[in-house]
Amino acid sequence: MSDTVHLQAPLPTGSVGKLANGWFGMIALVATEGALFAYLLFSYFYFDVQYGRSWLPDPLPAFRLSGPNTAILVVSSLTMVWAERAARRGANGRAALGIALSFVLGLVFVGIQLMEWKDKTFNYASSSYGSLYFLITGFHMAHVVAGLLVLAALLAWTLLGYFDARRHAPVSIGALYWHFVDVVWLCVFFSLYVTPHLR
Amino acid sequence: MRRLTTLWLLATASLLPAAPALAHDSGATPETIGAFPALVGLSFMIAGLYATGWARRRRAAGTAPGHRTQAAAFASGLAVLLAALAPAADEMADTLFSAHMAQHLALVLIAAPLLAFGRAGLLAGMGLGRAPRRIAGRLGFERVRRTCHGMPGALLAWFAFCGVFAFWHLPGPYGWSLRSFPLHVLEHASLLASAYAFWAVALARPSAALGHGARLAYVGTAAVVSSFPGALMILAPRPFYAAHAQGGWGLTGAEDQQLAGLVMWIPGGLVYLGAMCWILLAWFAEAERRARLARASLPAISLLLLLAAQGQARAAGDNSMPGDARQGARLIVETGCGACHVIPGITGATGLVGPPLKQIGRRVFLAGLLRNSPENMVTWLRDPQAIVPGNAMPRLGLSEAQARDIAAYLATLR
Amino acid sequence: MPLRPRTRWTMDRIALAAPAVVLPRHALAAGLADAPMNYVVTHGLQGRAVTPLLWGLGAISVAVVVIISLLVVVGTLRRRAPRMHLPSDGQMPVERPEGGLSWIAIGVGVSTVVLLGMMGWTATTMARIARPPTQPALTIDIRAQQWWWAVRYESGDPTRILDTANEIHIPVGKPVEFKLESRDVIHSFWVPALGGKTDVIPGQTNMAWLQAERPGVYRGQCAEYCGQQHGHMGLVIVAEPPDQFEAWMANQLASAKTADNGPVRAGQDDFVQRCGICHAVRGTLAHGVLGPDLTHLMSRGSIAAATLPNRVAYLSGWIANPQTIKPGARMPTLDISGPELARIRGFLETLK
Amino acid sequence: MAVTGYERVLHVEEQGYSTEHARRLEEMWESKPGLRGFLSSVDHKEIGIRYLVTAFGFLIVGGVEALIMRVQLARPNQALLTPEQYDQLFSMHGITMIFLYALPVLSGFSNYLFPLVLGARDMAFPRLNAYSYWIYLASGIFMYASLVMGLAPNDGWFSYVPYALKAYNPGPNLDFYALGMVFYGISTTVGSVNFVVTFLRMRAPGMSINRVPILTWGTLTASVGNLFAVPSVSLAFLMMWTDRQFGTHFFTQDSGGQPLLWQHLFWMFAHPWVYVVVLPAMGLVSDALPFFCRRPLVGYTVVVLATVTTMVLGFGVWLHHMFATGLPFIALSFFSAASFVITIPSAVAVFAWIATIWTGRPVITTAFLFFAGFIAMFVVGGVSGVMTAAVPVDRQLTDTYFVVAHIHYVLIGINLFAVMGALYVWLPKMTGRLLSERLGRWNFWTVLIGFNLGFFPMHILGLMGMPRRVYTYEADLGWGTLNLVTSAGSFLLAIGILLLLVNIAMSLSNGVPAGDNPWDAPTLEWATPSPPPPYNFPVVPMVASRHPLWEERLGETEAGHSELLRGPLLADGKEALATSGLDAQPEAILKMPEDSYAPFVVTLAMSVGFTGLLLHEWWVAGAGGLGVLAGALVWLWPEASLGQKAEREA
Repeated sequence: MSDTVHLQAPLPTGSVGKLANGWFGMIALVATEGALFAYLLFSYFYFDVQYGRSWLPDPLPAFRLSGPNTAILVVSSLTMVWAERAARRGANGRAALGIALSFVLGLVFVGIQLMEWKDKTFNYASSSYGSLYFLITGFHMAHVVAGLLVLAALLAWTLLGYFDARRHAPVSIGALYWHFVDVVWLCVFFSLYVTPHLR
Repeated sequence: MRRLTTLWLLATASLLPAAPALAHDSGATPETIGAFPALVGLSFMIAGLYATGWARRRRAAGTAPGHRTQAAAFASGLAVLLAALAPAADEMADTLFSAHMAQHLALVLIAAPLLAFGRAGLLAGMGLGRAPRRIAGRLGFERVRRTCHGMPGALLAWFAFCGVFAFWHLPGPYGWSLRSFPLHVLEHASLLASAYAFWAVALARPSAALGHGARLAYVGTAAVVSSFPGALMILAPRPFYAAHAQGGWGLTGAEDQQLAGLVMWIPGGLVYLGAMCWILLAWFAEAERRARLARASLPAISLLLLLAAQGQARAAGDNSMPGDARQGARLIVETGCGACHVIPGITGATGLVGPPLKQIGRRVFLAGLLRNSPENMVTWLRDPQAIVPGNAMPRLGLSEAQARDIAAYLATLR
Repeated sequence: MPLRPRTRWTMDRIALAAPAVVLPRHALAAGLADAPMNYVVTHGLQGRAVTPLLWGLGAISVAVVVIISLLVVVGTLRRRAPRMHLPSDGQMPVERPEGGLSWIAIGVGVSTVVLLGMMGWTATTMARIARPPTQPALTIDIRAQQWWWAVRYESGDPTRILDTANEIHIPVGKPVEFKLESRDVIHSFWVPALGGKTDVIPGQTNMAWLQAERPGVYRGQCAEYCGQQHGHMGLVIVAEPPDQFEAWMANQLASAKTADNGPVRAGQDDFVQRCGICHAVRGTLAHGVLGPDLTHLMSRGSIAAATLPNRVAYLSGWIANPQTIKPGARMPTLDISGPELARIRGFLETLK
Repeated sequence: MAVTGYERVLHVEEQGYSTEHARRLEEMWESKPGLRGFLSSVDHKEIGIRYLVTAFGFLIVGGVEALIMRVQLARPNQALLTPEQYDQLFSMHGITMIFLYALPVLSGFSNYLFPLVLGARDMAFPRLNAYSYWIYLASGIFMYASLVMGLAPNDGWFSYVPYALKAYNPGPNLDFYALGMVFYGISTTVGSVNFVVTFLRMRAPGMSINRVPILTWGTLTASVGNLFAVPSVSLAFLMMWTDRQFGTHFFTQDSGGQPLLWQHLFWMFAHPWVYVVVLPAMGLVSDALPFFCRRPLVGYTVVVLATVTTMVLGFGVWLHHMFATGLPFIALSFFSAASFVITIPSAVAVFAWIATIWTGRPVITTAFLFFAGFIAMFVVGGVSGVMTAAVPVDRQLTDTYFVVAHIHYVLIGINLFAVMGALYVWLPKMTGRLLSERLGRWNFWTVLIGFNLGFFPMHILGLMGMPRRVYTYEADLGWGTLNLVTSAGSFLLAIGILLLLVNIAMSLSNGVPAGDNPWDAPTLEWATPSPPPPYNFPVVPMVASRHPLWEERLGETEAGHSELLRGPLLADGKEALATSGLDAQPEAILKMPEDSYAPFVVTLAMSVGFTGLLLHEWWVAGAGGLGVLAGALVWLWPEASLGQKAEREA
């Protein structure tokens, strides 16, 4: 098939958006991290079906803090979409603004989550529910923190003027990770907060 | 006449399995008795639309071997659907959770993929004729469709499929659906619809948005996620669906639930595995087909290689074959491409049958198969059926020069 | 290699292979007589269903291995290159002969049929052993712990509840139900001659049933790794005719006969003082539950979880120095003087 | 040096290995000499060989552990080892062979061969590649530190709770294992990411999805499997560690924990893992066996399909390791059936190999002998696996020596036999010198006889009721004779492996030069010199068939001719070509990173971090974490030379 290989067209060089190996690498990383959360939630539901209602805490997890917090994370994903679009157009100022917004929203999420943790009447060592609750939300928190570090780096790089309309692969890749953190939270939220009310 | 025959055949075929079920629906509630004939009627209508659409497509593009398979898949999908929802099956599903699970799986893992493979949506849509589609277009449906096209749509379908399936198998929502007939209808309808969307992506011809490898991952991950409740049911020591806690047919509640989990886990898993094998084989088959196509257009491309070998760095535009874009635009109007495609810059080109051609000059693949180069575009325009047999685009009878002009116009859409 | 007609040649191989399938059975059966833990010869009702399946699958397996190995060997020798040399010598052409795919089609087809057969056989066997054929005559609670088995015969009548350890007597020809619980880590309850194993998992109660077809002494052992003395966590099932079983039961239900004075009494006092925290002997002040109940110690065939024969010498050695015999065992090496040991042993010897 | 631009047209030329162009490439791609080069090299060939050497080191250590155990078990009631020593030895033996040998040795081959067989200059992520090796080495040392201190894990490689919890196992033994496995999981994960992306992106132009060598399919499938399986075990070990250290209640039997959850999570990982450590090995055989049968593999497509199917099914049958745990019979019956079904794809592979031998003209080299032996051993391991799939039978077989025999036929039969054969095939490519065929014969027959003598009797021991993991046994149980035979066999096997090492040593010192293509093999790696230069190919090869070096002779040129020495030069700095996933059309020119200390430094920081966790020195762990962050930041900092940063107008 060598003869069919198209060599006449100019090829992009270096790290280019979705042609960058890093993009594929991030997809693979997201897959394996997704699997990690699948096993976490499997463990959660495994306990749930073993013990039934009595295993869950009383009162059931509430939406007072977690609901708005979920919304905040979703919005941070939207701002990141906006930032990435800006980066694709080479609008560095808007991209930086978007990343900064996502970063701040992520930070707020962490703060509210910490408040929620403080409010809990149980801790990680009081029962298997407590252990799992803190492990799952803790794992997610660790991913948020990692995401915040990524966002901070992206913000710095954007402000340093590293990116333009042709070179912004790190932004796309970082955004993918941030969206993943967001989607995983939706799954965690649905499992830990919503399903107890749907029994 | 022929159309009527097809319609009739399809309708009868889809009714056959339901007939015995209708005969002895003892114990079914008045609601379900009323509902089933309604469902049969609806299926009848859809089958009719499908047959019309099928015939329309044949008039436009001629027949291809794949078309009959599609019709057969559609008919069997409809038959499975009706059989799964027949009153007798419903009655058993009321007692046994495992039977109810089998019913759901028949919808999402058998009926939905068959209907999707039969391209029920596309052909029934074609059957509707142009007017309703134009109205839909005005209402902004096209915009939605375009936004959802490709990766976002695929992700949406994935989450809808897994989410809807998981949601209805939570004890709470499951219980509601048993208590309220409208909710039960909603349950089945949403399971079927989300599964249809899912399988439409999984079994579609590969688009640039979701290649074969991505579709393997798409099906594989959905298999894991949607089998997840099954694994939990197998491992649960006690029944958690109140309505089925007593069991029946010699099974205890827990056993019934375990059986349901196993039906989900193993036969269900095999459907996903089968789909993955099918995609993998399609991947290989396509690689073969492309090798064959490449052979056909060998000389022209060798020349290009030679040019490249001499290190002549030229901008991509210079390489495109000579063709008059303005002439092309005129030809597009004449030929009537706009009946099926949205084409920027061409008045009246708002068709919803084929993919919109916005930015086609930037696409990587043509028909998800050919590399998007000017010469491939010409080949495609002249005889689409030779490249993807059975696809919806008819042979337009364009000359080489005409095709080149149209290609030149399309290349400007970047 | 001189070529012979291929059919005969293949037949020779098959004829040679047949004994390979049949022979091991006899060799095994002979050798197994000396292996009390084997399960290829069964004495239990479960085994009546399972052992033929084991033999059957084993025979099919051996046959498959022989056939495939022959195919590889014959396929290699049939058209091999005349002598060994490197392919790059340029003397070995490359070709693409047809007909390979039919090998896969036929091979996989046959394998699938055989597998389906095995699956069916397995399923029917499972159905046969899923539940005891009749209502269990007896329910025995087994509490596994590092590294011995506490045994309690259940009964609706509190006076007929019996505690013992490591040696379980059951009536022949009746299904016996076992309730399996663990006091610490995971163990596995296994008496190979009577049936398959069932894990004993802390926090859950597993059920097992066994039915002995013939009277006999059947050795079992913990089958799930459970720590240092996993290898010495044996048990014994003694299957007896029902009347003998009843007699044994009656004897076991009685408390130990205690002496009021004399050397046996001194031994008893020493025992209560030194051993009574962990061991129980009904009728005395020794009520410990950490170690096995020793009320009828001398009626048992072995000590230390079927590790040692129950003879005076072993018993003395075990009391004096359990950590040498079962390093890591929960029974500590006590600082016991010679006369003390003799007194305790003297007392234990009365526990018939 | 590196000239970048946003895009450019590939420059196509004819170039050989001894031209000026090649010399320039060599300069660009070569690692520095000495220790600096050793610590910073990102060359996949260098890393592949390191993987192989390290894995063989662990194989030898694990083998010595096995021999000591075999001496202990040779006769009844021996007291060479205390129970505690025995328990640590069998645990470390399992951990070593399954984690530190079986996968890394295959990663070694894959690392070395991936770019070569795919016609690329390096892996997709060269620095990640170095990183995965360093982590593997560091986690291996981490776990082995425990044995040196006499505090090795003592609960077997599957480490069932609650015995592994602090209440029953108070020492740090299991902490070494738990943290070590989390550590090791990082290596496996990043390695898998690298293989997947390399497979999808780095194939030579024209090497469409149906033309890649099977060994890459094996590794791809296993790597995807890893991505989904490894999180399970990392999570399980993390939970175990927190249960042990912080009083959480995942696996305890009180406060709502579930000992069985451990088994689910562990086997959800470990069953797929079995396929992870055999599928790449099967791929090696599927590719190399045809070299010696002088024909292409029979049934390429179905073999690939079988490979993928095996892995997918492998995720659905973990419960068959738990047939005796008291699960409901309905579940057991279905999982039993699924376990039967999973053998069908293996049968596909076996019959494909047999058909290849049968319709080919076998050249009986040592490598061929190992592959033929591999097929037979594969079948023994396969059928004993089928026997354990039958629930009623398995409830007798499980946890006896029958299962010990089974796992060794799988791991030695399918992994080690394939690996030894592959060494005879590809070591000449790596070193430039052939191994001795005469010594090879001795090597093969000693290994074959020693292995079967050592492990076949274990089946019978299992049938005679010998449980696994017992440190000794009573004389009256009748297991003495066969144990003696087994011990003798294991020593013979050890001698066989020693012969291999001797052969390698002799080949290195005065072996016959191998030439480019000693086996007249068809795939791309044989078009390079032995050993290949650091840049692999002077021009990017362009491929027109599945067998570039055989296509003329097979008459498979209807799709054109492969071009191996005329193609894109890619010499504007370290560069590689990214191609599309389906038909390998060029999509982008990738800038490849220079050698880097970052992987080594990050590994070092991570080792510090894990040691801190082990010792409960939280500030040490924190310092390690900060080190990792700093290293990662330096590593990922956008570089203009890699085309990650906007161009500045010159």
